[in-house]
Amino acid sequence: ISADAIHYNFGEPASANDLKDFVSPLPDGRGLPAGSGTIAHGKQIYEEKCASCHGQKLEGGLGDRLIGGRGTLVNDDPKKAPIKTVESYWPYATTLFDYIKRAMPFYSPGSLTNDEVYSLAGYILSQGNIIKNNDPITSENLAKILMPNRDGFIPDHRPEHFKPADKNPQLR
Amino acid sequence: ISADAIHYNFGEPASANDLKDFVSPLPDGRGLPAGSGTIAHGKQIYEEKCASCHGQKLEGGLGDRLIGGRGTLVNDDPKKAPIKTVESYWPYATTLFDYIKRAMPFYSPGSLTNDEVYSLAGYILSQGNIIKNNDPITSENLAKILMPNRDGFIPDHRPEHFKPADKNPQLR
Amino acid sequence: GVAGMALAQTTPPSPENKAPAGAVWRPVPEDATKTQGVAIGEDGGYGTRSQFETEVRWRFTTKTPFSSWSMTPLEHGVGIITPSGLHFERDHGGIATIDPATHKLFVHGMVKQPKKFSMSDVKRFPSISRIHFIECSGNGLTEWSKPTLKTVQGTHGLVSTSEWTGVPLSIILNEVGVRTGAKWLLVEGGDASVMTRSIPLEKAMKDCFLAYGQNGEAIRPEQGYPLRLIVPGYEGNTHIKWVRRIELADMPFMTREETSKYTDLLPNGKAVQFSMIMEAKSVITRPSGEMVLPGRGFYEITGMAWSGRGRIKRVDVSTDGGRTWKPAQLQDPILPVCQTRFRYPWVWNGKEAILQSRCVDETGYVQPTLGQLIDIRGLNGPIGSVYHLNAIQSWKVDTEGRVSNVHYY
Amino acid sequence: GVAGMALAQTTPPSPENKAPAGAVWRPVPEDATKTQGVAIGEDGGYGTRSQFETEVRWRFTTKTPFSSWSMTPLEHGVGIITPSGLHFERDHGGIATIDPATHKLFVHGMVKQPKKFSMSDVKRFPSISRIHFIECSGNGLTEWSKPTLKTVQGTHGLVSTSEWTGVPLSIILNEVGVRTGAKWLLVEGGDASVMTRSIPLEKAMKDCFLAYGQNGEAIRPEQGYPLRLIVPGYEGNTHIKWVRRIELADMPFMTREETSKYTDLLPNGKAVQFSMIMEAKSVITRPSGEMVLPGRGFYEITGMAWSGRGRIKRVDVSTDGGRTWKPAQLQDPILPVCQTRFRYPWVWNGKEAILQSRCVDETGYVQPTLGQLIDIRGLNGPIGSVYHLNAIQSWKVDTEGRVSNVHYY
Ligand code: HEC
Ligand code: HEC
Ligand SMILES: [Ca+2]
Ligand SMILES: [Ca+2]
Ligand SMILES: [Ca+2]
Ligand SMILES: [Ca+2]
Ligand SMILES: [Ca+2]
Ligand SMILES: [Ca+2]
Ligand SMILES: [Co+2]
Ligand SMILES: [Co+2]
Repeated sequence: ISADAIHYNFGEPASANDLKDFVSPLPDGRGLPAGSGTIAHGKQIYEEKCASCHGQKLEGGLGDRLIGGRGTLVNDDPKKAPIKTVESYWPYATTLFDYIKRAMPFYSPGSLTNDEVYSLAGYILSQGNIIKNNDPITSENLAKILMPNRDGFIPDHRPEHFKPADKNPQLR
Repeated sequence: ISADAIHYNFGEPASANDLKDFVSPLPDGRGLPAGSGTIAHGKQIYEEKCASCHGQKLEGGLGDRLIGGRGTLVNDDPKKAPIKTVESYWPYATTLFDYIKRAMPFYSPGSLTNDEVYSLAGYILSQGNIIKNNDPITSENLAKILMPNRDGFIPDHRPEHFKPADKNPQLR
Repeated sequence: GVAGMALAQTTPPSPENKAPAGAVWRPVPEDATKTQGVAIGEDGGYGTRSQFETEVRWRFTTKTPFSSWSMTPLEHGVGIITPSGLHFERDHGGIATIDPATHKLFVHGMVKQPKKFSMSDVKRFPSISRIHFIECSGNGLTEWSKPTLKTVQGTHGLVSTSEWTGVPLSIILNEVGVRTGAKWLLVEGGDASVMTRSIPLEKAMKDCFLAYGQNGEAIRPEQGYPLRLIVPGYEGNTHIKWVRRIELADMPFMTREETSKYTDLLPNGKAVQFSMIMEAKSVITRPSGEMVLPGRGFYEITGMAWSGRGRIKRVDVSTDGGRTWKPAQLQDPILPVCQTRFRYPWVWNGKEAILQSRCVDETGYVQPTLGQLIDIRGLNGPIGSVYHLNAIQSWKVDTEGRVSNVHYY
Repeated sequence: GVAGMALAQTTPPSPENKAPAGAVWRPVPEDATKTQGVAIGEDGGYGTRSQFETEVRWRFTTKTPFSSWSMTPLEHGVGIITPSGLHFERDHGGIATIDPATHKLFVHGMVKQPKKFSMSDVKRFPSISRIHFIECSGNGLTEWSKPTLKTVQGTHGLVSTSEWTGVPLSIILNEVGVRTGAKWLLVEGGDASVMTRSIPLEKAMKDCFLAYGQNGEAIRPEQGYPLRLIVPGYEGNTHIKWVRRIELADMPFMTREETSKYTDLLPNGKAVQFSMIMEAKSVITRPSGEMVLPGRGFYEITGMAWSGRGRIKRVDVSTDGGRTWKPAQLQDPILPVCQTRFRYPWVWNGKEAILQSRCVDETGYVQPTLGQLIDIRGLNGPIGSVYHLNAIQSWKVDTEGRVSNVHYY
């Protein structure tokens, strides 16, 4: 069967109404739903709905640590663990909106409004010293936020070309 | 691995004692356990332990019909079923000993003694007019009994070479 | 504090909400993205299928459920592997329950050293894995003179495919040493029927193996746990289950199963004995009997082909009762003595159609029509020679899209 | 009258005699040849494994059982197929329970016609079947700097192989029509984590498919019932489960799973993103950690090898810690992006040994030692770059026959 040639006409057209509740922003901001929030409101919601797992100071618990860790990524000491958080590691702020919107709070995922999620994203980014003012966080400005680790990712260059194996293998 | 060359020495030798309760006669009588029975005793056991399933007259029920059916094997009428029984179809009497010994009665298989099985085999063969006297049935004479359908089997000559398929296929 | 788990349920758990066989009942949320699912490990570490899947083996009604058979629901199958829980079974004394820790395999007779092996011993030998079908030679026996059963499960369900793992029989036989003059093996099972068949030594040495593995785990109880014989390409009855003993001799033992049963009676009164090989066979599993096509349009006709003589070479499909044929696509890997999935794109125009598949195996053998088969085997009674019915199967599609089992040749 | 059934039992049924996961308890007769077994059909038409088989998936202890993983007990596996009930799972929001009758797949974004499909629609398309492994790229993440977990289930259990059946993604994408400029797909699952990954369009069109079949039946709930994405050879996280939506765009979506997670941090502070391919890897599954060899003599060293880049070309085994290597035997069929079983005959002389396997795939890539791997990836913390640990595994056999996980390179 030439996959290009055949239309089977199975399925139905998906209308705008069918698709309206799906949220998946692109890193440049396209796809972010209309809305806005404030850091103050985000703090409120965070303390009510997130702190029990992510910590009063966003230090983590049942849920991941959310802030801190800048400067810990450069490291070659197996005894020292890098601290990868929203603040230190995430390249895009849109991801923060997206993930909170779809998956948090953990036991009631998808229950927050868009405005609430903008507020929470703003609060977390503010606590991480990435947002340094108190302006509203909106679908217009979220993608413009430059995350500290924006340039922290490189493409896959595998297969790797290894040096020869140790000629005198030993117990390590 | 050359399967011929290697002995792994797994497992243990099997002693005569290990093997003594296994019963699997060859059609020429080798392997029949020592023992003997009588038709009269066979009738007794049959009525007590077998008739409930195989019928008072060996006509069948829950269990297979055991006698009759001679002359029904030659047939090309799909509406007439051949009657395949111990009497009409089985080529060897040793099979009868073997099968009763290992598998019957259905709910207490392997519970009969060798003598009891010789008796039952004798009774069934007598009812089927294959044994025509009242002599004991023993490990010495059982294999000598010539079953009516001894020559009823031919080897496999497949693959078959078919005539061409009907050029005008139709609903049948 | 930690937010509680909100389970949005449409069907609350209750004794009445018993899950179908093979499944565990779980509440069905209105929206699974809004509530945590089932925690990992709640299944105790061994998973089950979805409660929405309901296909099961179907037991053919025999006089007793202890000597009976149950058929694989081929109409629901995909790929070539049969789910282990749906592999067909033919038992003559119920399903034996055997403790592998005490099970022993005895090998004796015309051998240099009779031996007994524990399951640990058996598993310590070198092993092989093979994906093979097993088919009962009685598969389809109801269909000789009239289309009888209604679904492909009924007409063809005594065939299944698994990946079997075990020790080659040649290794076991070399371990005990085969004495000159030995020509046949008796293989005996440890179930209530103490099932026995005679296997030619040459076949045993060629490719038979004692399997303890099925699809990556131990073989299933109804497949002979802990040990069954695999006789690639030979009729299912020879694949003795719950194997406990092998005895070597210089002639076949003429057991009940290879005399009273599993012999093929011809109109001239002679019966073929030791008709071991399962000849090439194919069947369309979708669309098949009792299905209803929901209107005109595209359907992927699919089914399976297999041969005891080796690989399937090709499968052709006809939609006009065998007048014209077109090749179907075969799914790789095409393995010897293994079911091969075929697929054929079809656009149904709403008119009556007779769907058939016909396979050719690597020896050049072409699957016959029922007419061709009966021409050679005759019909000695309503179920003829009983065994080895490998003819082309016909499914009629009527103008309402209803599919039924017909004889068309 | 009809003789009653005498059940000779050693263990009478009682509430305490609960069978292990995956099994049903049955009485164990002293001699299974003396009493009828379990009647056919008592299992409701879907079989279970023997109560004497107890290997299970093991959940790695994470903070919550809803975001966690459970590993395949590879040490018990045979052949190449993983039993469906033991296929590893990695879930981020528990296992979703979804009714296939109401499940919908939405495909939209940079397409000509956005569409929604029911499961009936999805199954009506042409299908393919493939035997593929899926491996979580986090497989072995505990083992970077120290041998940590004790069994091969722990060190390597996030890999499994099934026969998957479904519709090629290219067919679905051609159905909606891909608009010029589209380069990436977002694939989204319908579980509580609403898991999303971006897949390159080229890969999607090349060989990805939406699977609804696993080993001949519907995919299991924990494998994404009723629909999961298969991305042959790419890391497990991309094989989105409970697929409900696909959106086409001109750039990757940068979801949480491809930024916060599944990126490989190097000592220089940069992290590799979209490291999709699972490189060639092998491991000896027997003998392996926590086993005890019962004395000198023959053992069949066995294990598995696999590569996301295609077929395994060879596997070598060393018993002296990598000083000398000998080729192992590979089990046919050797399939692309599929586990291959290898076997190596070994006679243990009772002395200490370090067992290793090393595979080469069809591209010529040679599985590295841990030393070679760390030389390139560094060790940025105790679990280094976390993902894609595909190094040679070492099992030490001491003079008592005890097998343990060691680092030896
Ligand atoms: C009941 C516990 C719980 C609550 C409440 C909770 N979370 Fe989480 N959160 C988690 C867990 C567990 C994870 C990790 C999930 C995973 O990786 O699969 C997580 C992950 C996250 C992450 C990703 C962290 C990373 O580095 O990848 C973010 C961001 C987040 N949560 C934000 C929130 C916000 C905002 C709220 C409140 C609206 C919230 N969480 C409430 C448990 C919780
Ligand atoms: C409770 C029922 C039952 C009882 C009691 C019973 N049988 Fe059977 N018998 C069967 C069934 C059922 C079969 C067929 C089993 C099968 O094919 O798997 C059978 C088969 C046989 C056969 C093979 C018939 C053939 O043509 O293949 C013989 C011979 C036989 N029984 C003899 C006996 C004898 C002798 C006894 C008593 C000692 C006995 N049976 C008691 C049920 C019974
Ligand atoms: Ca439609
Ligand atoms: Ca949502
Ligand atoms: Ca021993
Ligand atoms: Ca016995
Ligand atoms: Ca189904
Ligand atoms: Ca086991
Ligand atoms: Co036959
Ligand atoms: Co990766």
